[in-house]
Amino acid sequence: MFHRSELQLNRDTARRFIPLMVAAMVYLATLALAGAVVVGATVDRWSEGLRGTLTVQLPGGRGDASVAETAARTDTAVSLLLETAGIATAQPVPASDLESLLEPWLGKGNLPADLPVPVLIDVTLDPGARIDLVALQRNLAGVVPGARVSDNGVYLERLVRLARSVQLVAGVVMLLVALAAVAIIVFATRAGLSMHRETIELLHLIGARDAYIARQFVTNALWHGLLGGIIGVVLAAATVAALGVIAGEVALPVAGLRLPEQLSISLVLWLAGGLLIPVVAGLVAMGTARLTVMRTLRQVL
Amino acid sequence: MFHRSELQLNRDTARRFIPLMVAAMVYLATLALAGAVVVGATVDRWSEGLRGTLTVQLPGGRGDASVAETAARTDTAVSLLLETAGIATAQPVPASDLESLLEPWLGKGNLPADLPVPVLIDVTLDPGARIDLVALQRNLAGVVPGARVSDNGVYLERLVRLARSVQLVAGVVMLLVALAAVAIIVFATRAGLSMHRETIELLHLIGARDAYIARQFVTNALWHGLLGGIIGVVLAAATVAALGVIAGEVALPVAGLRLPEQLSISLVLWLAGGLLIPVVAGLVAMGTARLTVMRTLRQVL
Amino acid sequence: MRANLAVQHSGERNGVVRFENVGVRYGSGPEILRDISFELEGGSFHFLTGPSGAGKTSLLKLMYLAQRPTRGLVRLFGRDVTVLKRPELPPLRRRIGVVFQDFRLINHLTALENVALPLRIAGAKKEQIEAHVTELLSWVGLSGQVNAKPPTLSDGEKQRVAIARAVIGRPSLLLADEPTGNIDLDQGLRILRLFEELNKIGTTVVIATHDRSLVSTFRRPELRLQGGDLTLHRPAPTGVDRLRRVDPLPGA
Amino acid sequence: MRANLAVQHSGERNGVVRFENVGVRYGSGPEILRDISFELEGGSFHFLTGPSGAGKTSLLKLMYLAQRPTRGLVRLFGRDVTVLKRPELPPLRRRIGVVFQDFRLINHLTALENVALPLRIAGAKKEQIEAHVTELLSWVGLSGQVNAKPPTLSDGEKQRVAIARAVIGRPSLLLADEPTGNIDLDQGLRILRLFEELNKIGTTVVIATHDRSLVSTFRRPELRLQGGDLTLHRPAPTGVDRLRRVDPLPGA
Ligand SMILES: Nc1ncnc2c1ncn2[C@@H]1O[C@H](COP(=O)(O)OP(=O)(O)OP(=O)(O)O)[C@@H](O)[C@H]1O
Ligand SMILES: Nc1ncnc2c1ncn2[C@@H]1O[C@H](COP(=O)(O)OP(=O)(O)OP(=O)(O)O)[C@@H](O)[C@H]1O
Ligand SMILES: [Mg+2]
Ligand SMILES: [Mg+2]
Repeated sequence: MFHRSELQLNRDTARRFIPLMVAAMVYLATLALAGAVVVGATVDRWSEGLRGTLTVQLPGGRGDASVAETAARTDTAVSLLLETAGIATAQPVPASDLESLLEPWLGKGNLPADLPVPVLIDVTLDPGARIDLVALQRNLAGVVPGARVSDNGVYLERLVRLARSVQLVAGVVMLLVALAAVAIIVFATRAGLSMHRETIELLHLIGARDAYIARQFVTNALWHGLLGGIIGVVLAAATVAALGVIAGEVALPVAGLRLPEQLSISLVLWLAGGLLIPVVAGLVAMGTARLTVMRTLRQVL
Repeated sequence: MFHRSELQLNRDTARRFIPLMVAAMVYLATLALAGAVVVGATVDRWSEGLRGTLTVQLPGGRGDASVAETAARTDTAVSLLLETAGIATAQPVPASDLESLLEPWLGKGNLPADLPVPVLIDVTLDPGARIDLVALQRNLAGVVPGARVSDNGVYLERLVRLARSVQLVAGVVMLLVALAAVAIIVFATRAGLSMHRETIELLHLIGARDAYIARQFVTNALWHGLLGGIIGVVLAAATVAALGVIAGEVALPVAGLRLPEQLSISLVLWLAGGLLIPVVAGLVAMGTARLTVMRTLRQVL
Repeated sequence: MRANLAVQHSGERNGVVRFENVGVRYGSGPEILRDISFELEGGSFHFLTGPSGAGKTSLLKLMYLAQRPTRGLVRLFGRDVTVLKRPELPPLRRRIGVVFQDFRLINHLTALENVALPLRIAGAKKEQIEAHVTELLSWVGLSGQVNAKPPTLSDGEKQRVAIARAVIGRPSLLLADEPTGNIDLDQGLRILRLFEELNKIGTTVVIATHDRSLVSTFRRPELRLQGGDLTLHRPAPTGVDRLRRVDPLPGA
Repeated sequence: MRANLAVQHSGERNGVVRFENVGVRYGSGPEILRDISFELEGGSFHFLTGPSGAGKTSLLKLMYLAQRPTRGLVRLFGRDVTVLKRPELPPLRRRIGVVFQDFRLINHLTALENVALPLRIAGAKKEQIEAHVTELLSWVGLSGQVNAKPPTLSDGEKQRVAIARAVIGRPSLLLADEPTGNIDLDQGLRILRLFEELNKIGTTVVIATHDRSLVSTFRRPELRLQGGDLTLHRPAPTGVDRLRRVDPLPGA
């Protein structure tokens, strides 16, 4: 019978907003976090595959006679490349690979034997090395006329920049959302203090310490934070899963962005986040409430 | 001096949450709406270009002698196509166009004259017509051996399905968000009624009608709806603009999805939405509050 | 049914309030009031007495339509309140002035605004209201606190604001619940004289009080509640000025 | 300064409450209390009287540390309250029992829980509390309403719960603001006898009231507030039982 608290904050209908508000904030924060994680993983995969690579293209020779000539030119180019500082490997792409690339355009089996298929050489650089592409192009063209160097990194760098700005936006969103959540708790606590001003005054007058009063707000805030955190994380997980299903069903045409796969990879991350985020929300709410109450109460007699 | 309302709902600190909650809902709804609009516009552009088209591919003939033969086969195929019900036009793609498509692979000027370049025929269908592709393929192969029909729509249809599901998700989000907003207002009104129970009872006892009491809630809700709507729309516009700038800077590589352009096209739409959404939010809030108050009051003496 | 109609047709003059076998019970508790039957004629003046918890406030609540009887019949101004429809309540309530035992002032409105509330709700014009209200407030001794809000008033001052609000609309029926509980004797007498003035111009008055000196001073019929039953007591035919005997201060 | 120290060292017995040239003013209004100086010795029993709005509640508020004086010195239990630090207030307040004029009960707690609150805050065990509280509630005539919540109590019942809460902790200083304003005479006398019992075991008692019959019945010194000034009046050496003269009902 003495378990009832004097303020009964959990019975204020208006206060039932708070877990929902916190849930909304946690939802946004979690979505932003998930977005950042997915984009980060995608960029990493792109980088692994493409960062630090070049492609060198040599003109193809026509007719059976030119097969030997092409091979010689290829060898010349490869050895020049391997001598260049910063280049790790140089590997000609097999002709069959190239032909399969052309097939959609020419039809299978339509490829004439004497098609002047160009030679492509995949070049990988030493980690961190930067190559003077203009000089390399000049040197190559000196030994093999018509040779061209194309830098895969240019296109990639743009994509990475996009990805990084998305991650930045996600980070800013998380920061704003965390601030908003703190503001909500401060606000809710102040509202609670003002709504229960009379009861709090009474408690003071019959000898209650600030800590006694603060405890009721702190417990309430912890609970609101936890509840809001759980609701928010569950909703966010459901949203991401739904997006994953939709995206997966149509096999998103954007290179390398395979949402469901990335998400299942980070299942552990999801579980950890699902536990951690509500706890963090609860603790932040608790600390905020305590600070707010103690500060506000210090101003009364 | 008599302008003060008896309930002074706008002075309840806890009620200051409400415009923020409404703003969050409007923000989400507006983002969903913007997403649906952008995706819709993109799909329309794709559809314009691709929907209702087929490509027919005839094998190319090798050597100068076969040029006349190729032209004859092309004519045969075109006339068969034009006789087929549901087909509007059939236009062979000029060889030069085709060669430019191959250039990236073979290098400029490397194209041998006797390359057996296939003939492509762009076919457009009558609006709304559906063609039996299998029958068409059989008929074509009967007159021109090796002819193949490829339906651009297959790939497109997947994309359109993705786009439509995105739009569906956006619509569901908008619906949920609208329901949530209504729930918030109902909840806020109930909370207000319970918080001011004593004052409301007093007003009743000295002869106030339900409508007199409801008016104060209705005014308050209208104001909260408008304010929340404005905040939400402004934030949403800012978010979309920010995304547009980021995406525009890196020239998003997804076919046809050019965010900033689409957004500036729908500037009028933005302005209309910016005015309409808060008004709708305000009116919905108002109606909801009135219904809630009148219903609740009817239960007291 | 016929009997009821007869009363209804007899008009308001006789029978502003009429109770027939009224019983009140809260939840599943005992009957607080049982088999209460009485009739207050228009222009009458009664005290309502009884020990704390006897049911005085409950009885008044039935009269100011804050509560319905558990059983029995309550008529106000000739109308059966148990069958009244919701839109019919406000006009009836506007004819009743109530001084609540716990004042029920609105904290963020000034004394002036609080007192003006019944007029405002009835749709009166600002200009008509203000002078009238100010005058009444000075009558109850609050001319200096016209713009003070209830939290800055003493309890006696709050009670007087509540009294002013109850009488501002010249009600046909005035119900006052312990209206002098927080007021000193002199002001209490002054307030009761105000009620008597209203009574003279036709207002039916019922005053719940536990203050015996008030009852004996004003020599009005007394409705006495005890153990759920109501009995009527008329003042003794000759009365000394009993108040005088209490007045002089012992230590003065 | 030296004089103050002397009083402080003299301990609590003489000088539980000591006011020196105390003035109180709300905002920019007039001084409600001015130049109030007095000392209440431990174990004394005083009435505090004065017309409505005289400043009785304001004076009590200074004593129960709800307000600081605008000027002057207030000492409680030998300590200057104006220089007390925040953590020093609760222990002092726990030695003071207050009956608030407006009760200040917590609506969602039962009568029992309301009365138990001071003990609970002071950290007492549940088991110790319950029997004690129940006994006190039956003493004030509320044995049937132990588990009722304030909104279901009559005003007199609420007042008695408030009184029980004030005395449950056997305070050193008991301040009661109009404690019988909503209670009938018999119960009022009973409550005052309860206060006298406490007084006998050492509690210093101050009772603000406008009920002259109470003052004349109990024949205790009277602090009278009028126009901001406080004067002390001792009861006349011989007293008739004035209450008796008022008691018989006129119409009975
Ligand atoms: N809402 C309620 N629910 C339950 N019991 C109630 C309720 N209101 C009143 N009571 C009980 O009914 C009885 C009569 O209450 P009422 O307020 O009418 O008494 P009263 O005569 O006005 O007393 P007082 O002089 O103390 O104001 C009391 O015992 C009270 O506890
Ligand atoms: N917070 C406040 N702000 C401004 N004025 C106040 C405040 N509290 C009290 N007063 C004024 O101070 C005066 C004294 O008030 P107080 O409550 O002390 O009177 P009281 O003697 O207890 O009267 P009562 O017998 O009516 O309870 C009153 O005129 C009141 O209006
Ligand atoms: Mg009562
Ligand atoms: Mg007072």
